[in-house]
Amino acid sequence: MVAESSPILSIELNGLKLKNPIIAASGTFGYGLEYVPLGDLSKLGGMVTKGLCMWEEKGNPPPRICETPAGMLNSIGLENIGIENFITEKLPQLIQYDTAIIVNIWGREIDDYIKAAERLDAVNGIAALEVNISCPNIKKGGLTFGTDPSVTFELVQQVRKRTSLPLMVKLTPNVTDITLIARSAEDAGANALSLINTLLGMEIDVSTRRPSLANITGGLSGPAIRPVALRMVYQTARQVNIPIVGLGGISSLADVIKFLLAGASAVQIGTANFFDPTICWRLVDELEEYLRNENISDVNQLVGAIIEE
Amino acid sequence: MVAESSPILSIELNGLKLKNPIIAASGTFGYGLEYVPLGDLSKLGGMVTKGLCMWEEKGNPPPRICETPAGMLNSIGLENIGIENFITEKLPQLIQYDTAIIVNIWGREIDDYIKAAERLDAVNGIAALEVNISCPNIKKGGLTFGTDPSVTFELVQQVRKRTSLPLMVKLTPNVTDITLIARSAEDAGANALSLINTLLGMEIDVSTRRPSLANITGGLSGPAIRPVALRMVYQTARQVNIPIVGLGGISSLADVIKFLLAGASAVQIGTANFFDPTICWRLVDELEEYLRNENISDVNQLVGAIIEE
Amino acid sequence: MQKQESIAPGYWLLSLHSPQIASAAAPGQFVMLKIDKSFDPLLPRPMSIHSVIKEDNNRIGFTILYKVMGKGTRLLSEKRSGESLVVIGPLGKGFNLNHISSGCEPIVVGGGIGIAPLLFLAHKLLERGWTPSVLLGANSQQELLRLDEFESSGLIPKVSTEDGSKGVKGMVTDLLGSYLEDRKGVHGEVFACGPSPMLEKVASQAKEYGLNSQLSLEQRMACGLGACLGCVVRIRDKEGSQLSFQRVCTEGPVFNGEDIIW
Amino acid sequence: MQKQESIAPGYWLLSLHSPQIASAAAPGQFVMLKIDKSFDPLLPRPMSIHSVIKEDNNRIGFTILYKVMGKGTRLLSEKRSGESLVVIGPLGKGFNLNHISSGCEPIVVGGGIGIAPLLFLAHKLLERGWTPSVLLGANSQQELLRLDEFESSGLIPKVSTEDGSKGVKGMVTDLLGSYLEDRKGVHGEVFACGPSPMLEKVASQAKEYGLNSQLSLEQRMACGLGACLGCVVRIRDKEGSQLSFQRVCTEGPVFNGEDIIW
Ligand SMILES: Cc1cc2nc3c(=O)[nH]c(=O)nc-3n(C[C@H](O)[C@H](O)[C@H](O)COP(=O)(O)OP(=O)(O)OC[C@H]3O[C@@H](n4cnc5c(N)ncnc54)[C@H](O)[C@@H]3O)c2cc1C
Ligand SMILES: Cc1cc2nc3c(=O)[nH]c(=O)nc-3n(C[C@H](O)[C@H](O)[C@H](O)COP(=O)(O)OP(=O)(O)OC[C@H]3O[C@@H](n4cnc5c(N)ncnc54)[C@H](O)[C@@H]3O)c2cc1C
Ligand SMILES: Cc1cc2nc3c(=O)[nH]c(=O)nc-3n(C[C@H](O)[C@H](O)[C@H](O)COP(=O)(O)O)c2cc1C
Ligand SMILES: Cc1cc2nc3c(=O)[nH]c(=O)nc-3n(C[C@H](O)[C@H](O)[C@H](O)COP(=O)(O)O)c2cc1C
Ligand code: FES
Ligand code: FES
Repeated sequence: MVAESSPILSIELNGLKLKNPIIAASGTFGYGLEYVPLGDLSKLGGMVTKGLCMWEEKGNPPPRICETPAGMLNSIGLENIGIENFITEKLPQLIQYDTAIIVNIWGREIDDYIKAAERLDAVNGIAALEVNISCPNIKKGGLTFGTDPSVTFELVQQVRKRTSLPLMVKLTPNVTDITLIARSAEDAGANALSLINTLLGMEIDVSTRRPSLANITGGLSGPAIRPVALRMVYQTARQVNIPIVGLGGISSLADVIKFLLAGASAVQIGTANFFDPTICWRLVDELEEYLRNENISDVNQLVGAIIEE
Repeated sequence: MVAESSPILSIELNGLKLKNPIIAASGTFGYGLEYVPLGDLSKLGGMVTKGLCMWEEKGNPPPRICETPAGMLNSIGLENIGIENFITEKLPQLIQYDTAIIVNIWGREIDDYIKAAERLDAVNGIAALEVNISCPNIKKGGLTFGTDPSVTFELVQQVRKRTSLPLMVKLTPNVTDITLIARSAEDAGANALSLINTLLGMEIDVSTRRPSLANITGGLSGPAIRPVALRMVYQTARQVNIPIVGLGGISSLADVIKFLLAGASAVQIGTANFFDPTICWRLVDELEEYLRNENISDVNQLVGAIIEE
Repeated sequence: MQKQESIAPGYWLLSLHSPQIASAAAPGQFVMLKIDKSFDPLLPRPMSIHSVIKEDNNRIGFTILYKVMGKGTRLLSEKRSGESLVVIGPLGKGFNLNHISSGCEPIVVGGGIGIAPLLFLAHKLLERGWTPSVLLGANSQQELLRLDEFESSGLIPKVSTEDGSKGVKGMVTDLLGSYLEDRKGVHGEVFACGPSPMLEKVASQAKEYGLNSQLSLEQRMACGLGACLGCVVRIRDKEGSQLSFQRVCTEGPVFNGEDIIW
Repeated sequence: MQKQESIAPGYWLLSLHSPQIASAAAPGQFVMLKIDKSFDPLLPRPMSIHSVIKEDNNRIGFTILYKVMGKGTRLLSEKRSGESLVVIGPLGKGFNLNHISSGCEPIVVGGGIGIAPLLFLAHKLLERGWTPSVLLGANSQQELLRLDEFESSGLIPKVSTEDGSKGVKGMVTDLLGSYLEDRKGVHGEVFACGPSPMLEKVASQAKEYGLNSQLSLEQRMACGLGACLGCVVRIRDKEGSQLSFQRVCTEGPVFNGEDIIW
C-alpha cells in the first residue's frame, strides 16, 4: 500500500509551529544569510541565529576551533553583532524567507536576558526565542546558569515575564542530572526545551605544549557527542511534559529519526552544517521520503516511538 | 646534544611505584591473561583488572556493546568472576609478571566496597586498589556514588580504613563539577585519582526502533570522549594535591603526552586495546623514544608542563 | 591483502597473506580485522575464515567471504590489493570434530552469508574422511555463493532460494526438514551458520530428529580476545537450566544448539 | 577528481574538474574540501586555488597544490583519480588588483607551500598587463616547487633556500630585503603567502620601504562561509588602533599587511 497523500511533516512546539522538524542550530548557521547561496531558507523548519546579546561582543581571541575525533572544539566566546544590529541589518533580509526565525539570546547576568527578551518581544518576524543558559553567570562567580536548577528557574521565569514569544530553553549537558534542570525550566514557563549544548572539552598541541584553543577549554560538538545527546533527550522526554528539540551530532536521516524516537519533536543540525553544508535541505527531503516509504502519515507518530521491552 | 643515559620512565603515585606510566584500563584488558599472547605484561607500568566484587556477577543481557562515531557504548553490567575466583584462578598466574596489578573494585552499597577492600588487603601481589565509584548505589535509589561529594567522601573513608593498599579512586565524568568529587576523595584519604570513567550515552537502531543496547543506556568510551577527559584531568590537577591517572580515549603517544602535560602522572589505555591490541606495549617504547629525542631525562618533567600565557 | 573480488553484487572475496594465521586456523574460527587506520569505524570486525590458501602444500594465507552490511564492510570493499590490513587471529573455538565418529554423517547447513565458515569446514571434513551433506539456502540464485568450490571438492550441495530462482523454493530449513525426514534415525551431526532465526530452527529440527547440532553464532564484538565481555550470548549452564552468559569470541562462536537460549 | 601527482616528497598537485568553481575563481580565493565521507577527519580543509585548468579557452577545472601536514592531507594524498570529492568554493576575498595602477610593480613573495595561491596570481597579473617580480623561498631545492610553471609564463623567479641548495642561501625575506634595498622608492605592491613569521617580516619590510602589502593568512576553519566565526585573526579597526576580529574565510584570506596585529 502506498500512501497517496504527502506525509505530514509539520510539528507544533507548544506555541511554535514549524513546517518540518529540521532546524539549523545556533552558532553553526551564522545569521542564516551566510547559507543563502546554498539553499532556500524557506524550505527549512526553522533556523536559530548565532547567540545574541544586548551589546556587540568581540568574543575570544584565536585560535578558536580545533578538530577532535569525530568532533570539534570551539571557543568562539559568543561573538555577535548585538541585538540592535541584528534587527536592523539581518532581520529585514531574513524575514523574506518563510521559515521560523528563532533568536538565540544570552547574557552575563539575568538582567541581560531580561533586556534581550524585552527588546525582541515587540519585533516583527521573530518566531521564538531560544534562551541559552550555558553561559557563565558573572554574579555567581562564573558558574554556568544552567547547571543550577534554582538559577535556571529564576532566569527562565524572569524572561517569561518579559515576552509573549514562545521560549525554548537550551540546556547544557555539563550537569549531573539534566532532568532536574529541564523540570526547573518547565516549571518556570518554558514552552519547549532544546538539548544539548556543547560538552566542555580541551585539546593540547603536543608540539607547542600549549592548549589548542586560546581560551584553553571549549565546547565539544559533532558526531562524537551524539550518544550523550541522545541519552539526555531520552531521559528528559520522560520527565517533562513540554516538547523537546534534540540536537548534538546529528549528521544523517538515521540520526534525525533516532532523536525523534527518543522523544524529540524536532531536531537541530549544528556541526554537520560545516562538513556537509547542504545537509539541512537534504534532511527535509529525506525525511519526507522516509515517511512515505515507511507508510507513516505524520512525522509526529515517530516522536517517542522507541520500542522497549 | 644526545642524552647518553636512558630517560627515567618510572613514576610514583603517592605510594604506588610504576616502572612506566602506561597502565591498561579496567574492563578493557580482561584479567590481563587474555592479552598474554600479545605481549609481555612485565613491560607495562601496570594493569587494572576488570571490576570485581564480592560475588560472581552475571552482568547485563546482550547486546552489550555498540559502535558510535569514534567511540563505543558498553553496558557489560560489571560481569565478573568475583574476588574469590580472581584470587584463586587468575592472580597466581598474574603475579608471575613484574607489573603493578591494580584491582578494580565496586559494589552496590558501601558495605560491598568495605568487604572487597578487607578481603584484598591481605592478598599478596596486589599493588593497589582502584575504587570504581561510578556504580549505582542501591541504598540511595540508584544514584551513582561518585556524583555526590559526601557519598564519595564516606565511601572512600570507609574503604581507606580497611586497607593499607594504595587507593586510586576512579571518578565518573557524569557530574557538574568533577573537582568537587575529586577533593572529597582526596580529603577521605585517596592516594591517587583516576579519571575518567565512561560518559553515559545511548544509541537506537532505527531499523528496529529499539535501543542498541539491551540495557538501553551505556558508557561511552574511546577517542570521541578524549577532549572531555583531558579537560577534566586539567581541571582536577589544579584542585588536588594527589597524583592523577588520566584516561579516556587515549590512542597514541601524542595523546599520552597531552594527558601528562595536562597534569596526569600516568595514563590508562582503555578502548584503544580493542582496535589496536598491542598499543600498550608500543606506547612504552614510543614514550621512551620521545623522551630521548626531546632530551627529557625524566618523564615526570612532562607532568603538568602545559604552557599557558 | 593480496586481492579482493566481488563474487556477486554486495558480496566480496578477500584474500590475505598470512602463513601464521593460515597454519593455525581451524574451521569455524575467525579473525578480527581493523578496516582502516581512522577512528571511524573504530572497532575491528569479526570475519570467519572462509578457506585457506596453499602454496606447495603450505598454508600461506586465507580468504574471507563477506557481505556489505554497513559502514565497515562498505569501506573494506573499497580497499584494493596491496593495502595492508591489521588482522588478528585465528580466534575462538571452531567446529568440534573430535567427538564425531567415522560412521557419523555430517550435515552442513548454510543460510546466506552463513556459508562463509562452511567451505573450510567441508574441506576439513573431506580431509578427515567424511563426506558431508551440504544444504545451502539464499534469497536468490545470485546470492547462492561459492557453489563451484563445493562442487570442485566433489560435494553436491542441495540448494534452496526464497524466490525459487534456483533449487527448491523456500528456506534452507525446509531443505533440512525434508532431508532429516527422509533419513529418520540417521546417525549424524548438524553444522550450521546463518541468520539467527534460521539457526534457532535448525537447533529445534536437529533436536527433533535426535541429532546434535553445532551452530556458529554472531554477536557484536570489540576485542575478540575474551577481554571486554561484550559479545556474550545466553547459554544454558552445565546444570542445564540456569542461564549463563558466554562469550562468542572465546567460548564460541560455535555452540551446541541445545545449549543456546534463544 | 581528475588526477593527482606527487611533485616532490610530501607535496601533491591535485586536479579537479569543476567549471563552476573554475570560472568564478579569482587569485587568492580558496575552496573547502571534504576529504572523506567518514567522521575522521571531520571538517573540510581550506585549500587555495593554485591554477585554473582551461580547455578551448574555457575554465573547466582547477588545481590545488598542497603539502602533507597531518591526517587530512595524508588521507587526501592517498586518493586516486576517479574518486569524487566534495568541494565548495570559490570562497573568500582574493588579492585586490583593482586599486593598483598600471605603473605599479607587483612583487610576489612566496615561502614554502605559500606559493600555492601565487601561480594563479602571477597568471592574472600577466593577463592584466603587469610583469610581477617573483621571489620564492623554501627549505631546500626539492621544496622549491613549480618553478617551471612560473618560467613557462615568462617569469624568472628569484629563489632562496635555507640550506643553500639552490639560489641564495637564506630566507625569502632576505631576498625581499635586498630586492627592496636595490630599488628604493619603487612604486610597487607586495603580494605574499607563507608561514606566519615570514608574513610578519614581509609586512614590516614593505612598510619600511613605503609599499602596501597584501598577505594571505591561514587559520583553522570549520565552515569557510563566515558562519562559525572560528577563523578570525586580529585586525586593526578602521580607526586604526582598536582590535577587531575578522574572519579569514570572509574578510580574508588576504589582508593588508598594515592592518594585521601579529
Ligand atoms: C564470529 C563472527 C564471524 C563472522 N563472519 C562473517 C563472515 O565471514 N562474513 C560476513 O560477511 N560477516 C561475518 N560476520 C558478521 C560481520 O562481522 C558483520 O556483518 C560486520 O561486522 C558488519 O560491519 P559493518 O561495519 O559493515 O556494519 P555495521 O554498520 O557495524 O552494522 C550493520 C548491521 O550489522 C549488525 N552487526 C554489526 N556487527 C555485527 C556482528 N559482529 N555480528 C552481528 N551483527 C553485526 C549491526 O547491528 C547492524 O545492524 C561475522 C560475525 C561474527 C561475530
Ligand atoms: C585560506 C587557506 C588556504 C590554504 N591553502 C593551502 C594550500 O593551497 N595548500 C596547502 O598545502 N595548505 C593550504 N592551507 C593549509 C591547509 O588547510 C592545512 O595544512 C590543512 O588543513 C592541514 O590539514 P591536515 O588534516 O593535514 O592537518 P591537521 O592534522 O589538521 O593539522 C596539522 C597541523 O596543521 C595545522 N593546521 C590545520 N589546519 C590548518 C589551517 N586551516 N590553517 C593553518 N594551519 C592549520 C594544525 O594546527 C596542525 O599543527 C590553507 C589554509 C587556509 C586557511
Ligand atoms: C562554532 C559553534 C558555535 C556555537 N555557538 C552557539 C551559540 O552562539 N549559542 C548556542 O546556544 N549554541 C551554540 N553552539 C552550540 C550548537 O548550537 C549545538 O548546541 C552544539 O554544537 C551541539 O550540536 P552539534 O553537535 O550538532 O553541533 C555553537 C556550536 C558551534 C560548533
Ligand atoms: C567494555 C568496557 C568495560 C569496562 N569495564 C570497566 C570496569 O569494570 N570498571 C571500571 O572502572 N571501568 C570500566 N570501563 C571504563 C574504562 O576503564 C575507562 O574508564 C573508559 O572506557 C574510558 O577510557 P577509554 O576511552 O580509554 O576506554 C570499561 C570500559 C569498557 C569500554
Ligand atoms: S569480543 Fe570482547 S569478549 Fe568477546
Ligand atoms: S571558517 Fe567559519 S567563519 Fe570562517
